[in-house]
Amino acid sequence: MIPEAFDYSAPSTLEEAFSLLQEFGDDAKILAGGHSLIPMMKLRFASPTHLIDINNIPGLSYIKEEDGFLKIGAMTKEVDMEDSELVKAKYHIFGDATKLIADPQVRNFGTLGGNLAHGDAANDHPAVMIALGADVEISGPAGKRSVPIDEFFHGFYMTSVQHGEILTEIRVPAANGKYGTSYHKAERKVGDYATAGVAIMIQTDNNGVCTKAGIGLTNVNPLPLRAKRSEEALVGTSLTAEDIAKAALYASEDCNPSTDLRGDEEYKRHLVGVITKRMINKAIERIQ
Amino acid sequence: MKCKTSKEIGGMGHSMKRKEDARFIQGKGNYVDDVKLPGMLYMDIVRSPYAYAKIKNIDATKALEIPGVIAVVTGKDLEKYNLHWMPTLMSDTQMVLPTDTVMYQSQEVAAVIATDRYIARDGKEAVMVDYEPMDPLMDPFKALDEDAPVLRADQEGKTDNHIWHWEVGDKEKTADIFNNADITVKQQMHIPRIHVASIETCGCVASYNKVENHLTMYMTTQAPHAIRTVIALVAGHVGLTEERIRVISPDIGGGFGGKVPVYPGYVIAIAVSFLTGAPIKWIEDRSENLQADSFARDYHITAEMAGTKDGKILATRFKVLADHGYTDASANPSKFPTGLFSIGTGSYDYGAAYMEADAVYTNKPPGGVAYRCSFRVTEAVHAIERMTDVFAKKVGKDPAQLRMENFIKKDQFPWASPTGWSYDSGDYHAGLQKAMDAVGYDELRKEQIELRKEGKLMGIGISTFTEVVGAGPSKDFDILGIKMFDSAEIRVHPTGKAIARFGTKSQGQGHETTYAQIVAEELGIPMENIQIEEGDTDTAPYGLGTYASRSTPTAGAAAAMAARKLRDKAKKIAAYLLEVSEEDLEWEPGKFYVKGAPEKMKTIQEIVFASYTNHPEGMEAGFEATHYYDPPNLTFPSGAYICIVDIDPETCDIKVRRFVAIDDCGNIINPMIVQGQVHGGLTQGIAPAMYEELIYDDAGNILNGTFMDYLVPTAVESPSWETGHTITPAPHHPIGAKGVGESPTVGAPPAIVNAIVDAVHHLGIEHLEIPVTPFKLFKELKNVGYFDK
Amino acid sequence: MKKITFKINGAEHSLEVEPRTLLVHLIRENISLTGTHIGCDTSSCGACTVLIDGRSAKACTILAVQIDGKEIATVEGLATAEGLHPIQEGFHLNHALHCGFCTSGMMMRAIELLEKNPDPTEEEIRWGIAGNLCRCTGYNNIVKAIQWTAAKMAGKELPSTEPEFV
Amino acid sequence: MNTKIVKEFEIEQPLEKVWAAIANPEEVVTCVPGAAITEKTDEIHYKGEVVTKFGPIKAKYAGDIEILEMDNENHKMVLKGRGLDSKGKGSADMIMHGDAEEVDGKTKVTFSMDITIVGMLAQFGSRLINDVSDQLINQFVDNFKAKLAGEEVDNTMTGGSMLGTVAKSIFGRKKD
Repeated sequence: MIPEAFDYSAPSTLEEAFSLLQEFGDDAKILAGGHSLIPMMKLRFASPTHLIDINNIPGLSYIKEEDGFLKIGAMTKEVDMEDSELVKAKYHIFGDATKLIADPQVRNFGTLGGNLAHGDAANDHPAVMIALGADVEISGPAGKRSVPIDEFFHGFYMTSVQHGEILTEIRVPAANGKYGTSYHKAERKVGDYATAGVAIMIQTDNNGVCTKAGIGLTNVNPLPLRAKRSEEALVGTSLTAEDIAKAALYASEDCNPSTDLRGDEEYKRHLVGVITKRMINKAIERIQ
Repeated sequence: MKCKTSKEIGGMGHSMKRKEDARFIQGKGNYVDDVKLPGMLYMDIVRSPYAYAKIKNIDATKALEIPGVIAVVTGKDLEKYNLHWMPTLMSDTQMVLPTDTVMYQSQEVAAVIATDRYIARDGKEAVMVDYEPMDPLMDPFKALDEDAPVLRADQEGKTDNHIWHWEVGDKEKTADIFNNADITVKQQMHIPRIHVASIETCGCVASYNKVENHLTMYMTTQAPHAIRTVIALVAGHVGLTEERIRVISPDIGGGFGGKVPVYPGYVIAIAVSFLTGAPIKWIEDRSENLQADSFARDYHITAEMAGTKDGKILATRFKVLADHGYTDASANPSKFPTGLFSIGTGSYDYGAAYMEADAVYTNKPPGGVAYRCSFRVTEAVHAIERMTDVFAKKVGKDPAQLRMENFIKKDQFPWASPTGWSYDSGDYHAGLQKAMDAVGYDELRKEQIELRKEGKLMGIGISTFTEVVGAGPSKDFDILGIKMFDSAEIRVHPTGKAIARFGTKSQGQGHETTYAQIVAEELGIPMENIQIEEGDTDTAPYGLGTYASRSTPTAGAAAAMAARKLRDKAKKIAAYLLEVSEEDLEWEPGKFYVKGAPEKMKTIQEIVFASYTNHPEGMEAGFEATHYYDPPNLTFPSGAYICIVDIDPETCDIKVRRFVAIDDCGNIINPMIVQGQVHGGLTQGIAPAMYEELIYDDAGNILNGTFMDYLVPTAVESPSWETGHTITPAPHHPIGAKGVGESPTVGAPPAIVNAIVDAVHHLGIEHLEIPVTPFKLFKELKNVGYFDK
Repeated sequence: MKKITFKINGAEHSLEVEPRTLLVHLIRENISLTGTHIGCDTSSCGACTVLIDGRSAKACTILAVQIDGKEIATVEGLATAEGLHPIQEGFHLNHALHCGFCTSGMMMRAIELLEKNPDPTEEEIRWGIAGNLCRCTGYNNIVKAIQWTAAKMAGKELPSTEPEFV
Repeated sequence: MNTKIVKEFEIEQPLEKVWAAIANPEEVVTCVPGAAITEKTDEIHYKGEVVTKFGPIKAKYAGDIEILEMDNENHKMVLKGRGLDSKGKGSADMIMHGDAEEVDGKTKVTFSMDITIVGMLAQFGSRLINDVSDQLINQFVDNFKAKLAGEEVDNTMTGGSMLGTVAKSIFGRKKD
């Protein structure tokens, strides 16, 4: 399996990358981790005429808390999320999710930005970011703009990142107070795309009353989905088994999964319900 | 394990570390894609997107315009040399390249030859083929409908899609027992189409030398000699006669049966090399490998068992519909269209069975290879082991107890099975007891009762299977008329070091180590000093190759027999050197000594040296022997496997908690290697039981033709296997060995399925089709109303 | 064509490649190090695993042009004049290979795994090699070999390499 | 692989106006994302092409359309469509039943499509087909409504902005 011929540039600044995107037009593609794009090119599903490798642009890989946000550079690799002490201590959801993404070698190269910018509801980070209520920073020749994650995904392989632009940062509201997160997906075997996946963020006040809830669903909807009714079912409650069951039920009702080799609609809805329940409980357990 | 030789000699029973490892761990293996020849060209293959279509036109203009593309070869080109069809091992015919019709998705349509593999790939993309699609026939049951299209219109007078009918056993007697039995059970089951998916795909370098009129064929084949003969049969008419063909099977990255057949790509490469005079390399992609190479299994079985109400099995009846794809390209011995499926009466003592099978054509890839199993034994074992459990559930008996009560007893061997086999030896009671003790069977049954009270789903599954391997005796077994003997040639050099060559071909089984151990056992020459060579038809003696766990039963026996010829010669030389008569000599590994005077001795090395320097008058010089071993019977390894599963009652995830495998493969040459084979075979047992299946849709598409969707288990899915053994030597085999490479793949799936069914049987589930996935289990549980509560 | 300069197993190379050249082909064809294998098209099998600046990578999904200025380690570079690398010893002594086709990639992956986690549990090893398929061994002995290597590298008492096959 | 897609939508336009548009392939096609009619062979046969683009994936299909049934009285039609991947990697066949009826002064349109996909897309893209076709149909409906309302419709699939509405929302945001 060999890709069609293409040209390759490895700019060392964003500005250079923007002007290359401009120059080569629509058939130029950004190469980040490449572990979604290159297999597609090898299968000759995708045949861009130009690849713009942004791995040599400094300053796009970092994990830091700043201004009330966890800021993640778009070129931060999955493995860096796995290894980050900050993430391990406060954002358990990433530990859950990254372990289930592809395999260690792929995680050594796959980037968070790429995982989002690919615009695939089967990827795991979209749901995670929905649960966490992230904003995505998109840079272009005209400057930067910030897009809330809920407005980021537009269709199959389509996001708010327009041609000529590059996703540069993901900003997650920093963990504060009583905060717990979790992620799990059912998969046919390790490293598979999700049969169904659920990302959870729960915040409570000191009395255990839920003040904020974020629930994102993976691969059970044409677009990455926020389970809004489920979130609403939790906020203001003291997260009893009954409240959680209601949230789980809503999630299973509100998703819109397709039948494929992983399972049919009924099974996927069922999984969404079960995993939602379990992950809410797990997130609650993790509230510090 | 008792060993007759010291560790230094390293004969049978020692866990000698493998000799072949050195090159593999240093990246110095030599696989077919590592072969590079001067002037070599690369071939890529254009494949059909349709499962059934007429080819209206093939336009290679654009491809030929690409610099570096040398040629595009089509069926019409091959037709000029009568090379567009080739025979299959089952006397059917298979297209090399089609001239007018494609019969399955991903079938070869044209070949692009280029100076480099990247350009060949570009050329493939640029070949435009105009098809007229037809509705494919994907369902084997519909293939028998009267209005079904006749797929093989190329066969003269063919009016349907039926290939053959086969039957064995006593139909009337069996029917009679069924009619009068207390209890009969019946279960429909499908053993789905799967793929061996060795990590190395198939490929070759065909190198034809015009000046010498000689072909050297480097290829991934498990049976190099047979391949040489097949090439000569296919291409003899263009001057490639057998003495002009050298097949070299280099290191092979896993075979499992998938590297037995002759694939069209090999023949095209040979044809192109023949026409261009350049070496042609063809290496499959993974997707080509999964989508076009021979499949395994695909048997639809209706299985029935009759018995008494207290649990005595009386008779079985199996009816099979075999989906062979568009041609019967099974890799079976010629007289066995269903392979050794008739072993399906299993390990049990009953007197009547009837089995029948019908094979049909469909628009799927051809095949019928093993997937790490002796010709169709896995299908048979699945049927009998599932039915034994279905029957046990029906009569309300513990499946272990029911098995114990029905086993053929140790003293009943040799045992004549109702389908005509003569089982050589076995001790099934000992095997199952050992497995039950190892796993703590009784405790587990108690635990299961407790867990069930808490609503937890845990199951215990047993499989006590009998394999049949080591094909085979020449009176019954041949491939294309060539009897299924195998061979060994041992040549000991003057300094007492040896080379031994074999007609088999290791694909990871460790022949370089185990064959050396057999020779070391017999001659006392340290195994370290015995070089093993296989896979080069110019140097190795003729043999039928490695598959169906036949290497140890046949070539291993040949090694022992050749070594014994040499030991006889050594005895003569020793008698001559020691000036005593042969009767006065005693053998102990590595030396002959005079009875009662052990200090008067000659080592094997001294004797060998004498055979070159000082051999007795009238005796042939040198120290060399060859043996072609024609086994008197097959061997019948067996095993007792117990699997424990825990099922998540909500997600239906299935977790194998423990798996205990007790194997009886007769005498053991190298316990480390036997255990390694068992581990690997077990993972290839859980694979079809829970993960793997080639899935086709009605439009003829294969839906999981890559490793993203064809789910080969990783270290995470594969449990930590617990293994052990019992030993019942094969009485007719020179070293008492039976073969083991495939037993676990054969025996594991029913143990796993029996465990899963055991966990949910009380909820109303009688049977689950493999692969049992959480999704499938969910649907079944949903159907019985489990989630309604 | 793009000119790239890189090191493989310590030796520096500088050559021109087509941008679409896959790293695995660069290693196998241009540099003639054939110990790194190709087992699939979809970065699923791990037979092509090498180290790029110490990180395990699937060389079938990396472009040759991406390794400009980087350092590659392949199986051929593991053994030194002093002898085999502990992982090679571990695989040999524990019978962690049959056909040998996945072995190079499996060992290269194990090296990074042990580098990051010198004392892994069985569970961590199994998840750590989840990107490498082996069709022959059933993984038991691969896990054992990696545990043995961990002990060896840590200078601990070495586990038995005899099979527990009774 | 076979997929059945049923889509119902209402348009606030009179039945006859809607039907006139639906019954004219040359008109309808201008609303189908990425599609164009290249030739009208005769009254019931058309040739066309569809260019689709999803992120890095681009595909071009050459198509034939045949009107099997056109019942202007009862507002029912049956179309047969066939698209051939320009690189020979497969094809898509479709039988579409369409009908329109008046409901409370509006027009209810129902399309039911039986699609059979063969080749590489079916092999590798099966998990996408439902989601993608849903997306395309929604876009078609939007375009169609817009067209009948007299708006300009751009049905090309270019850049990352296949959906006009998407593009609008993004660029709208940018101005903020």
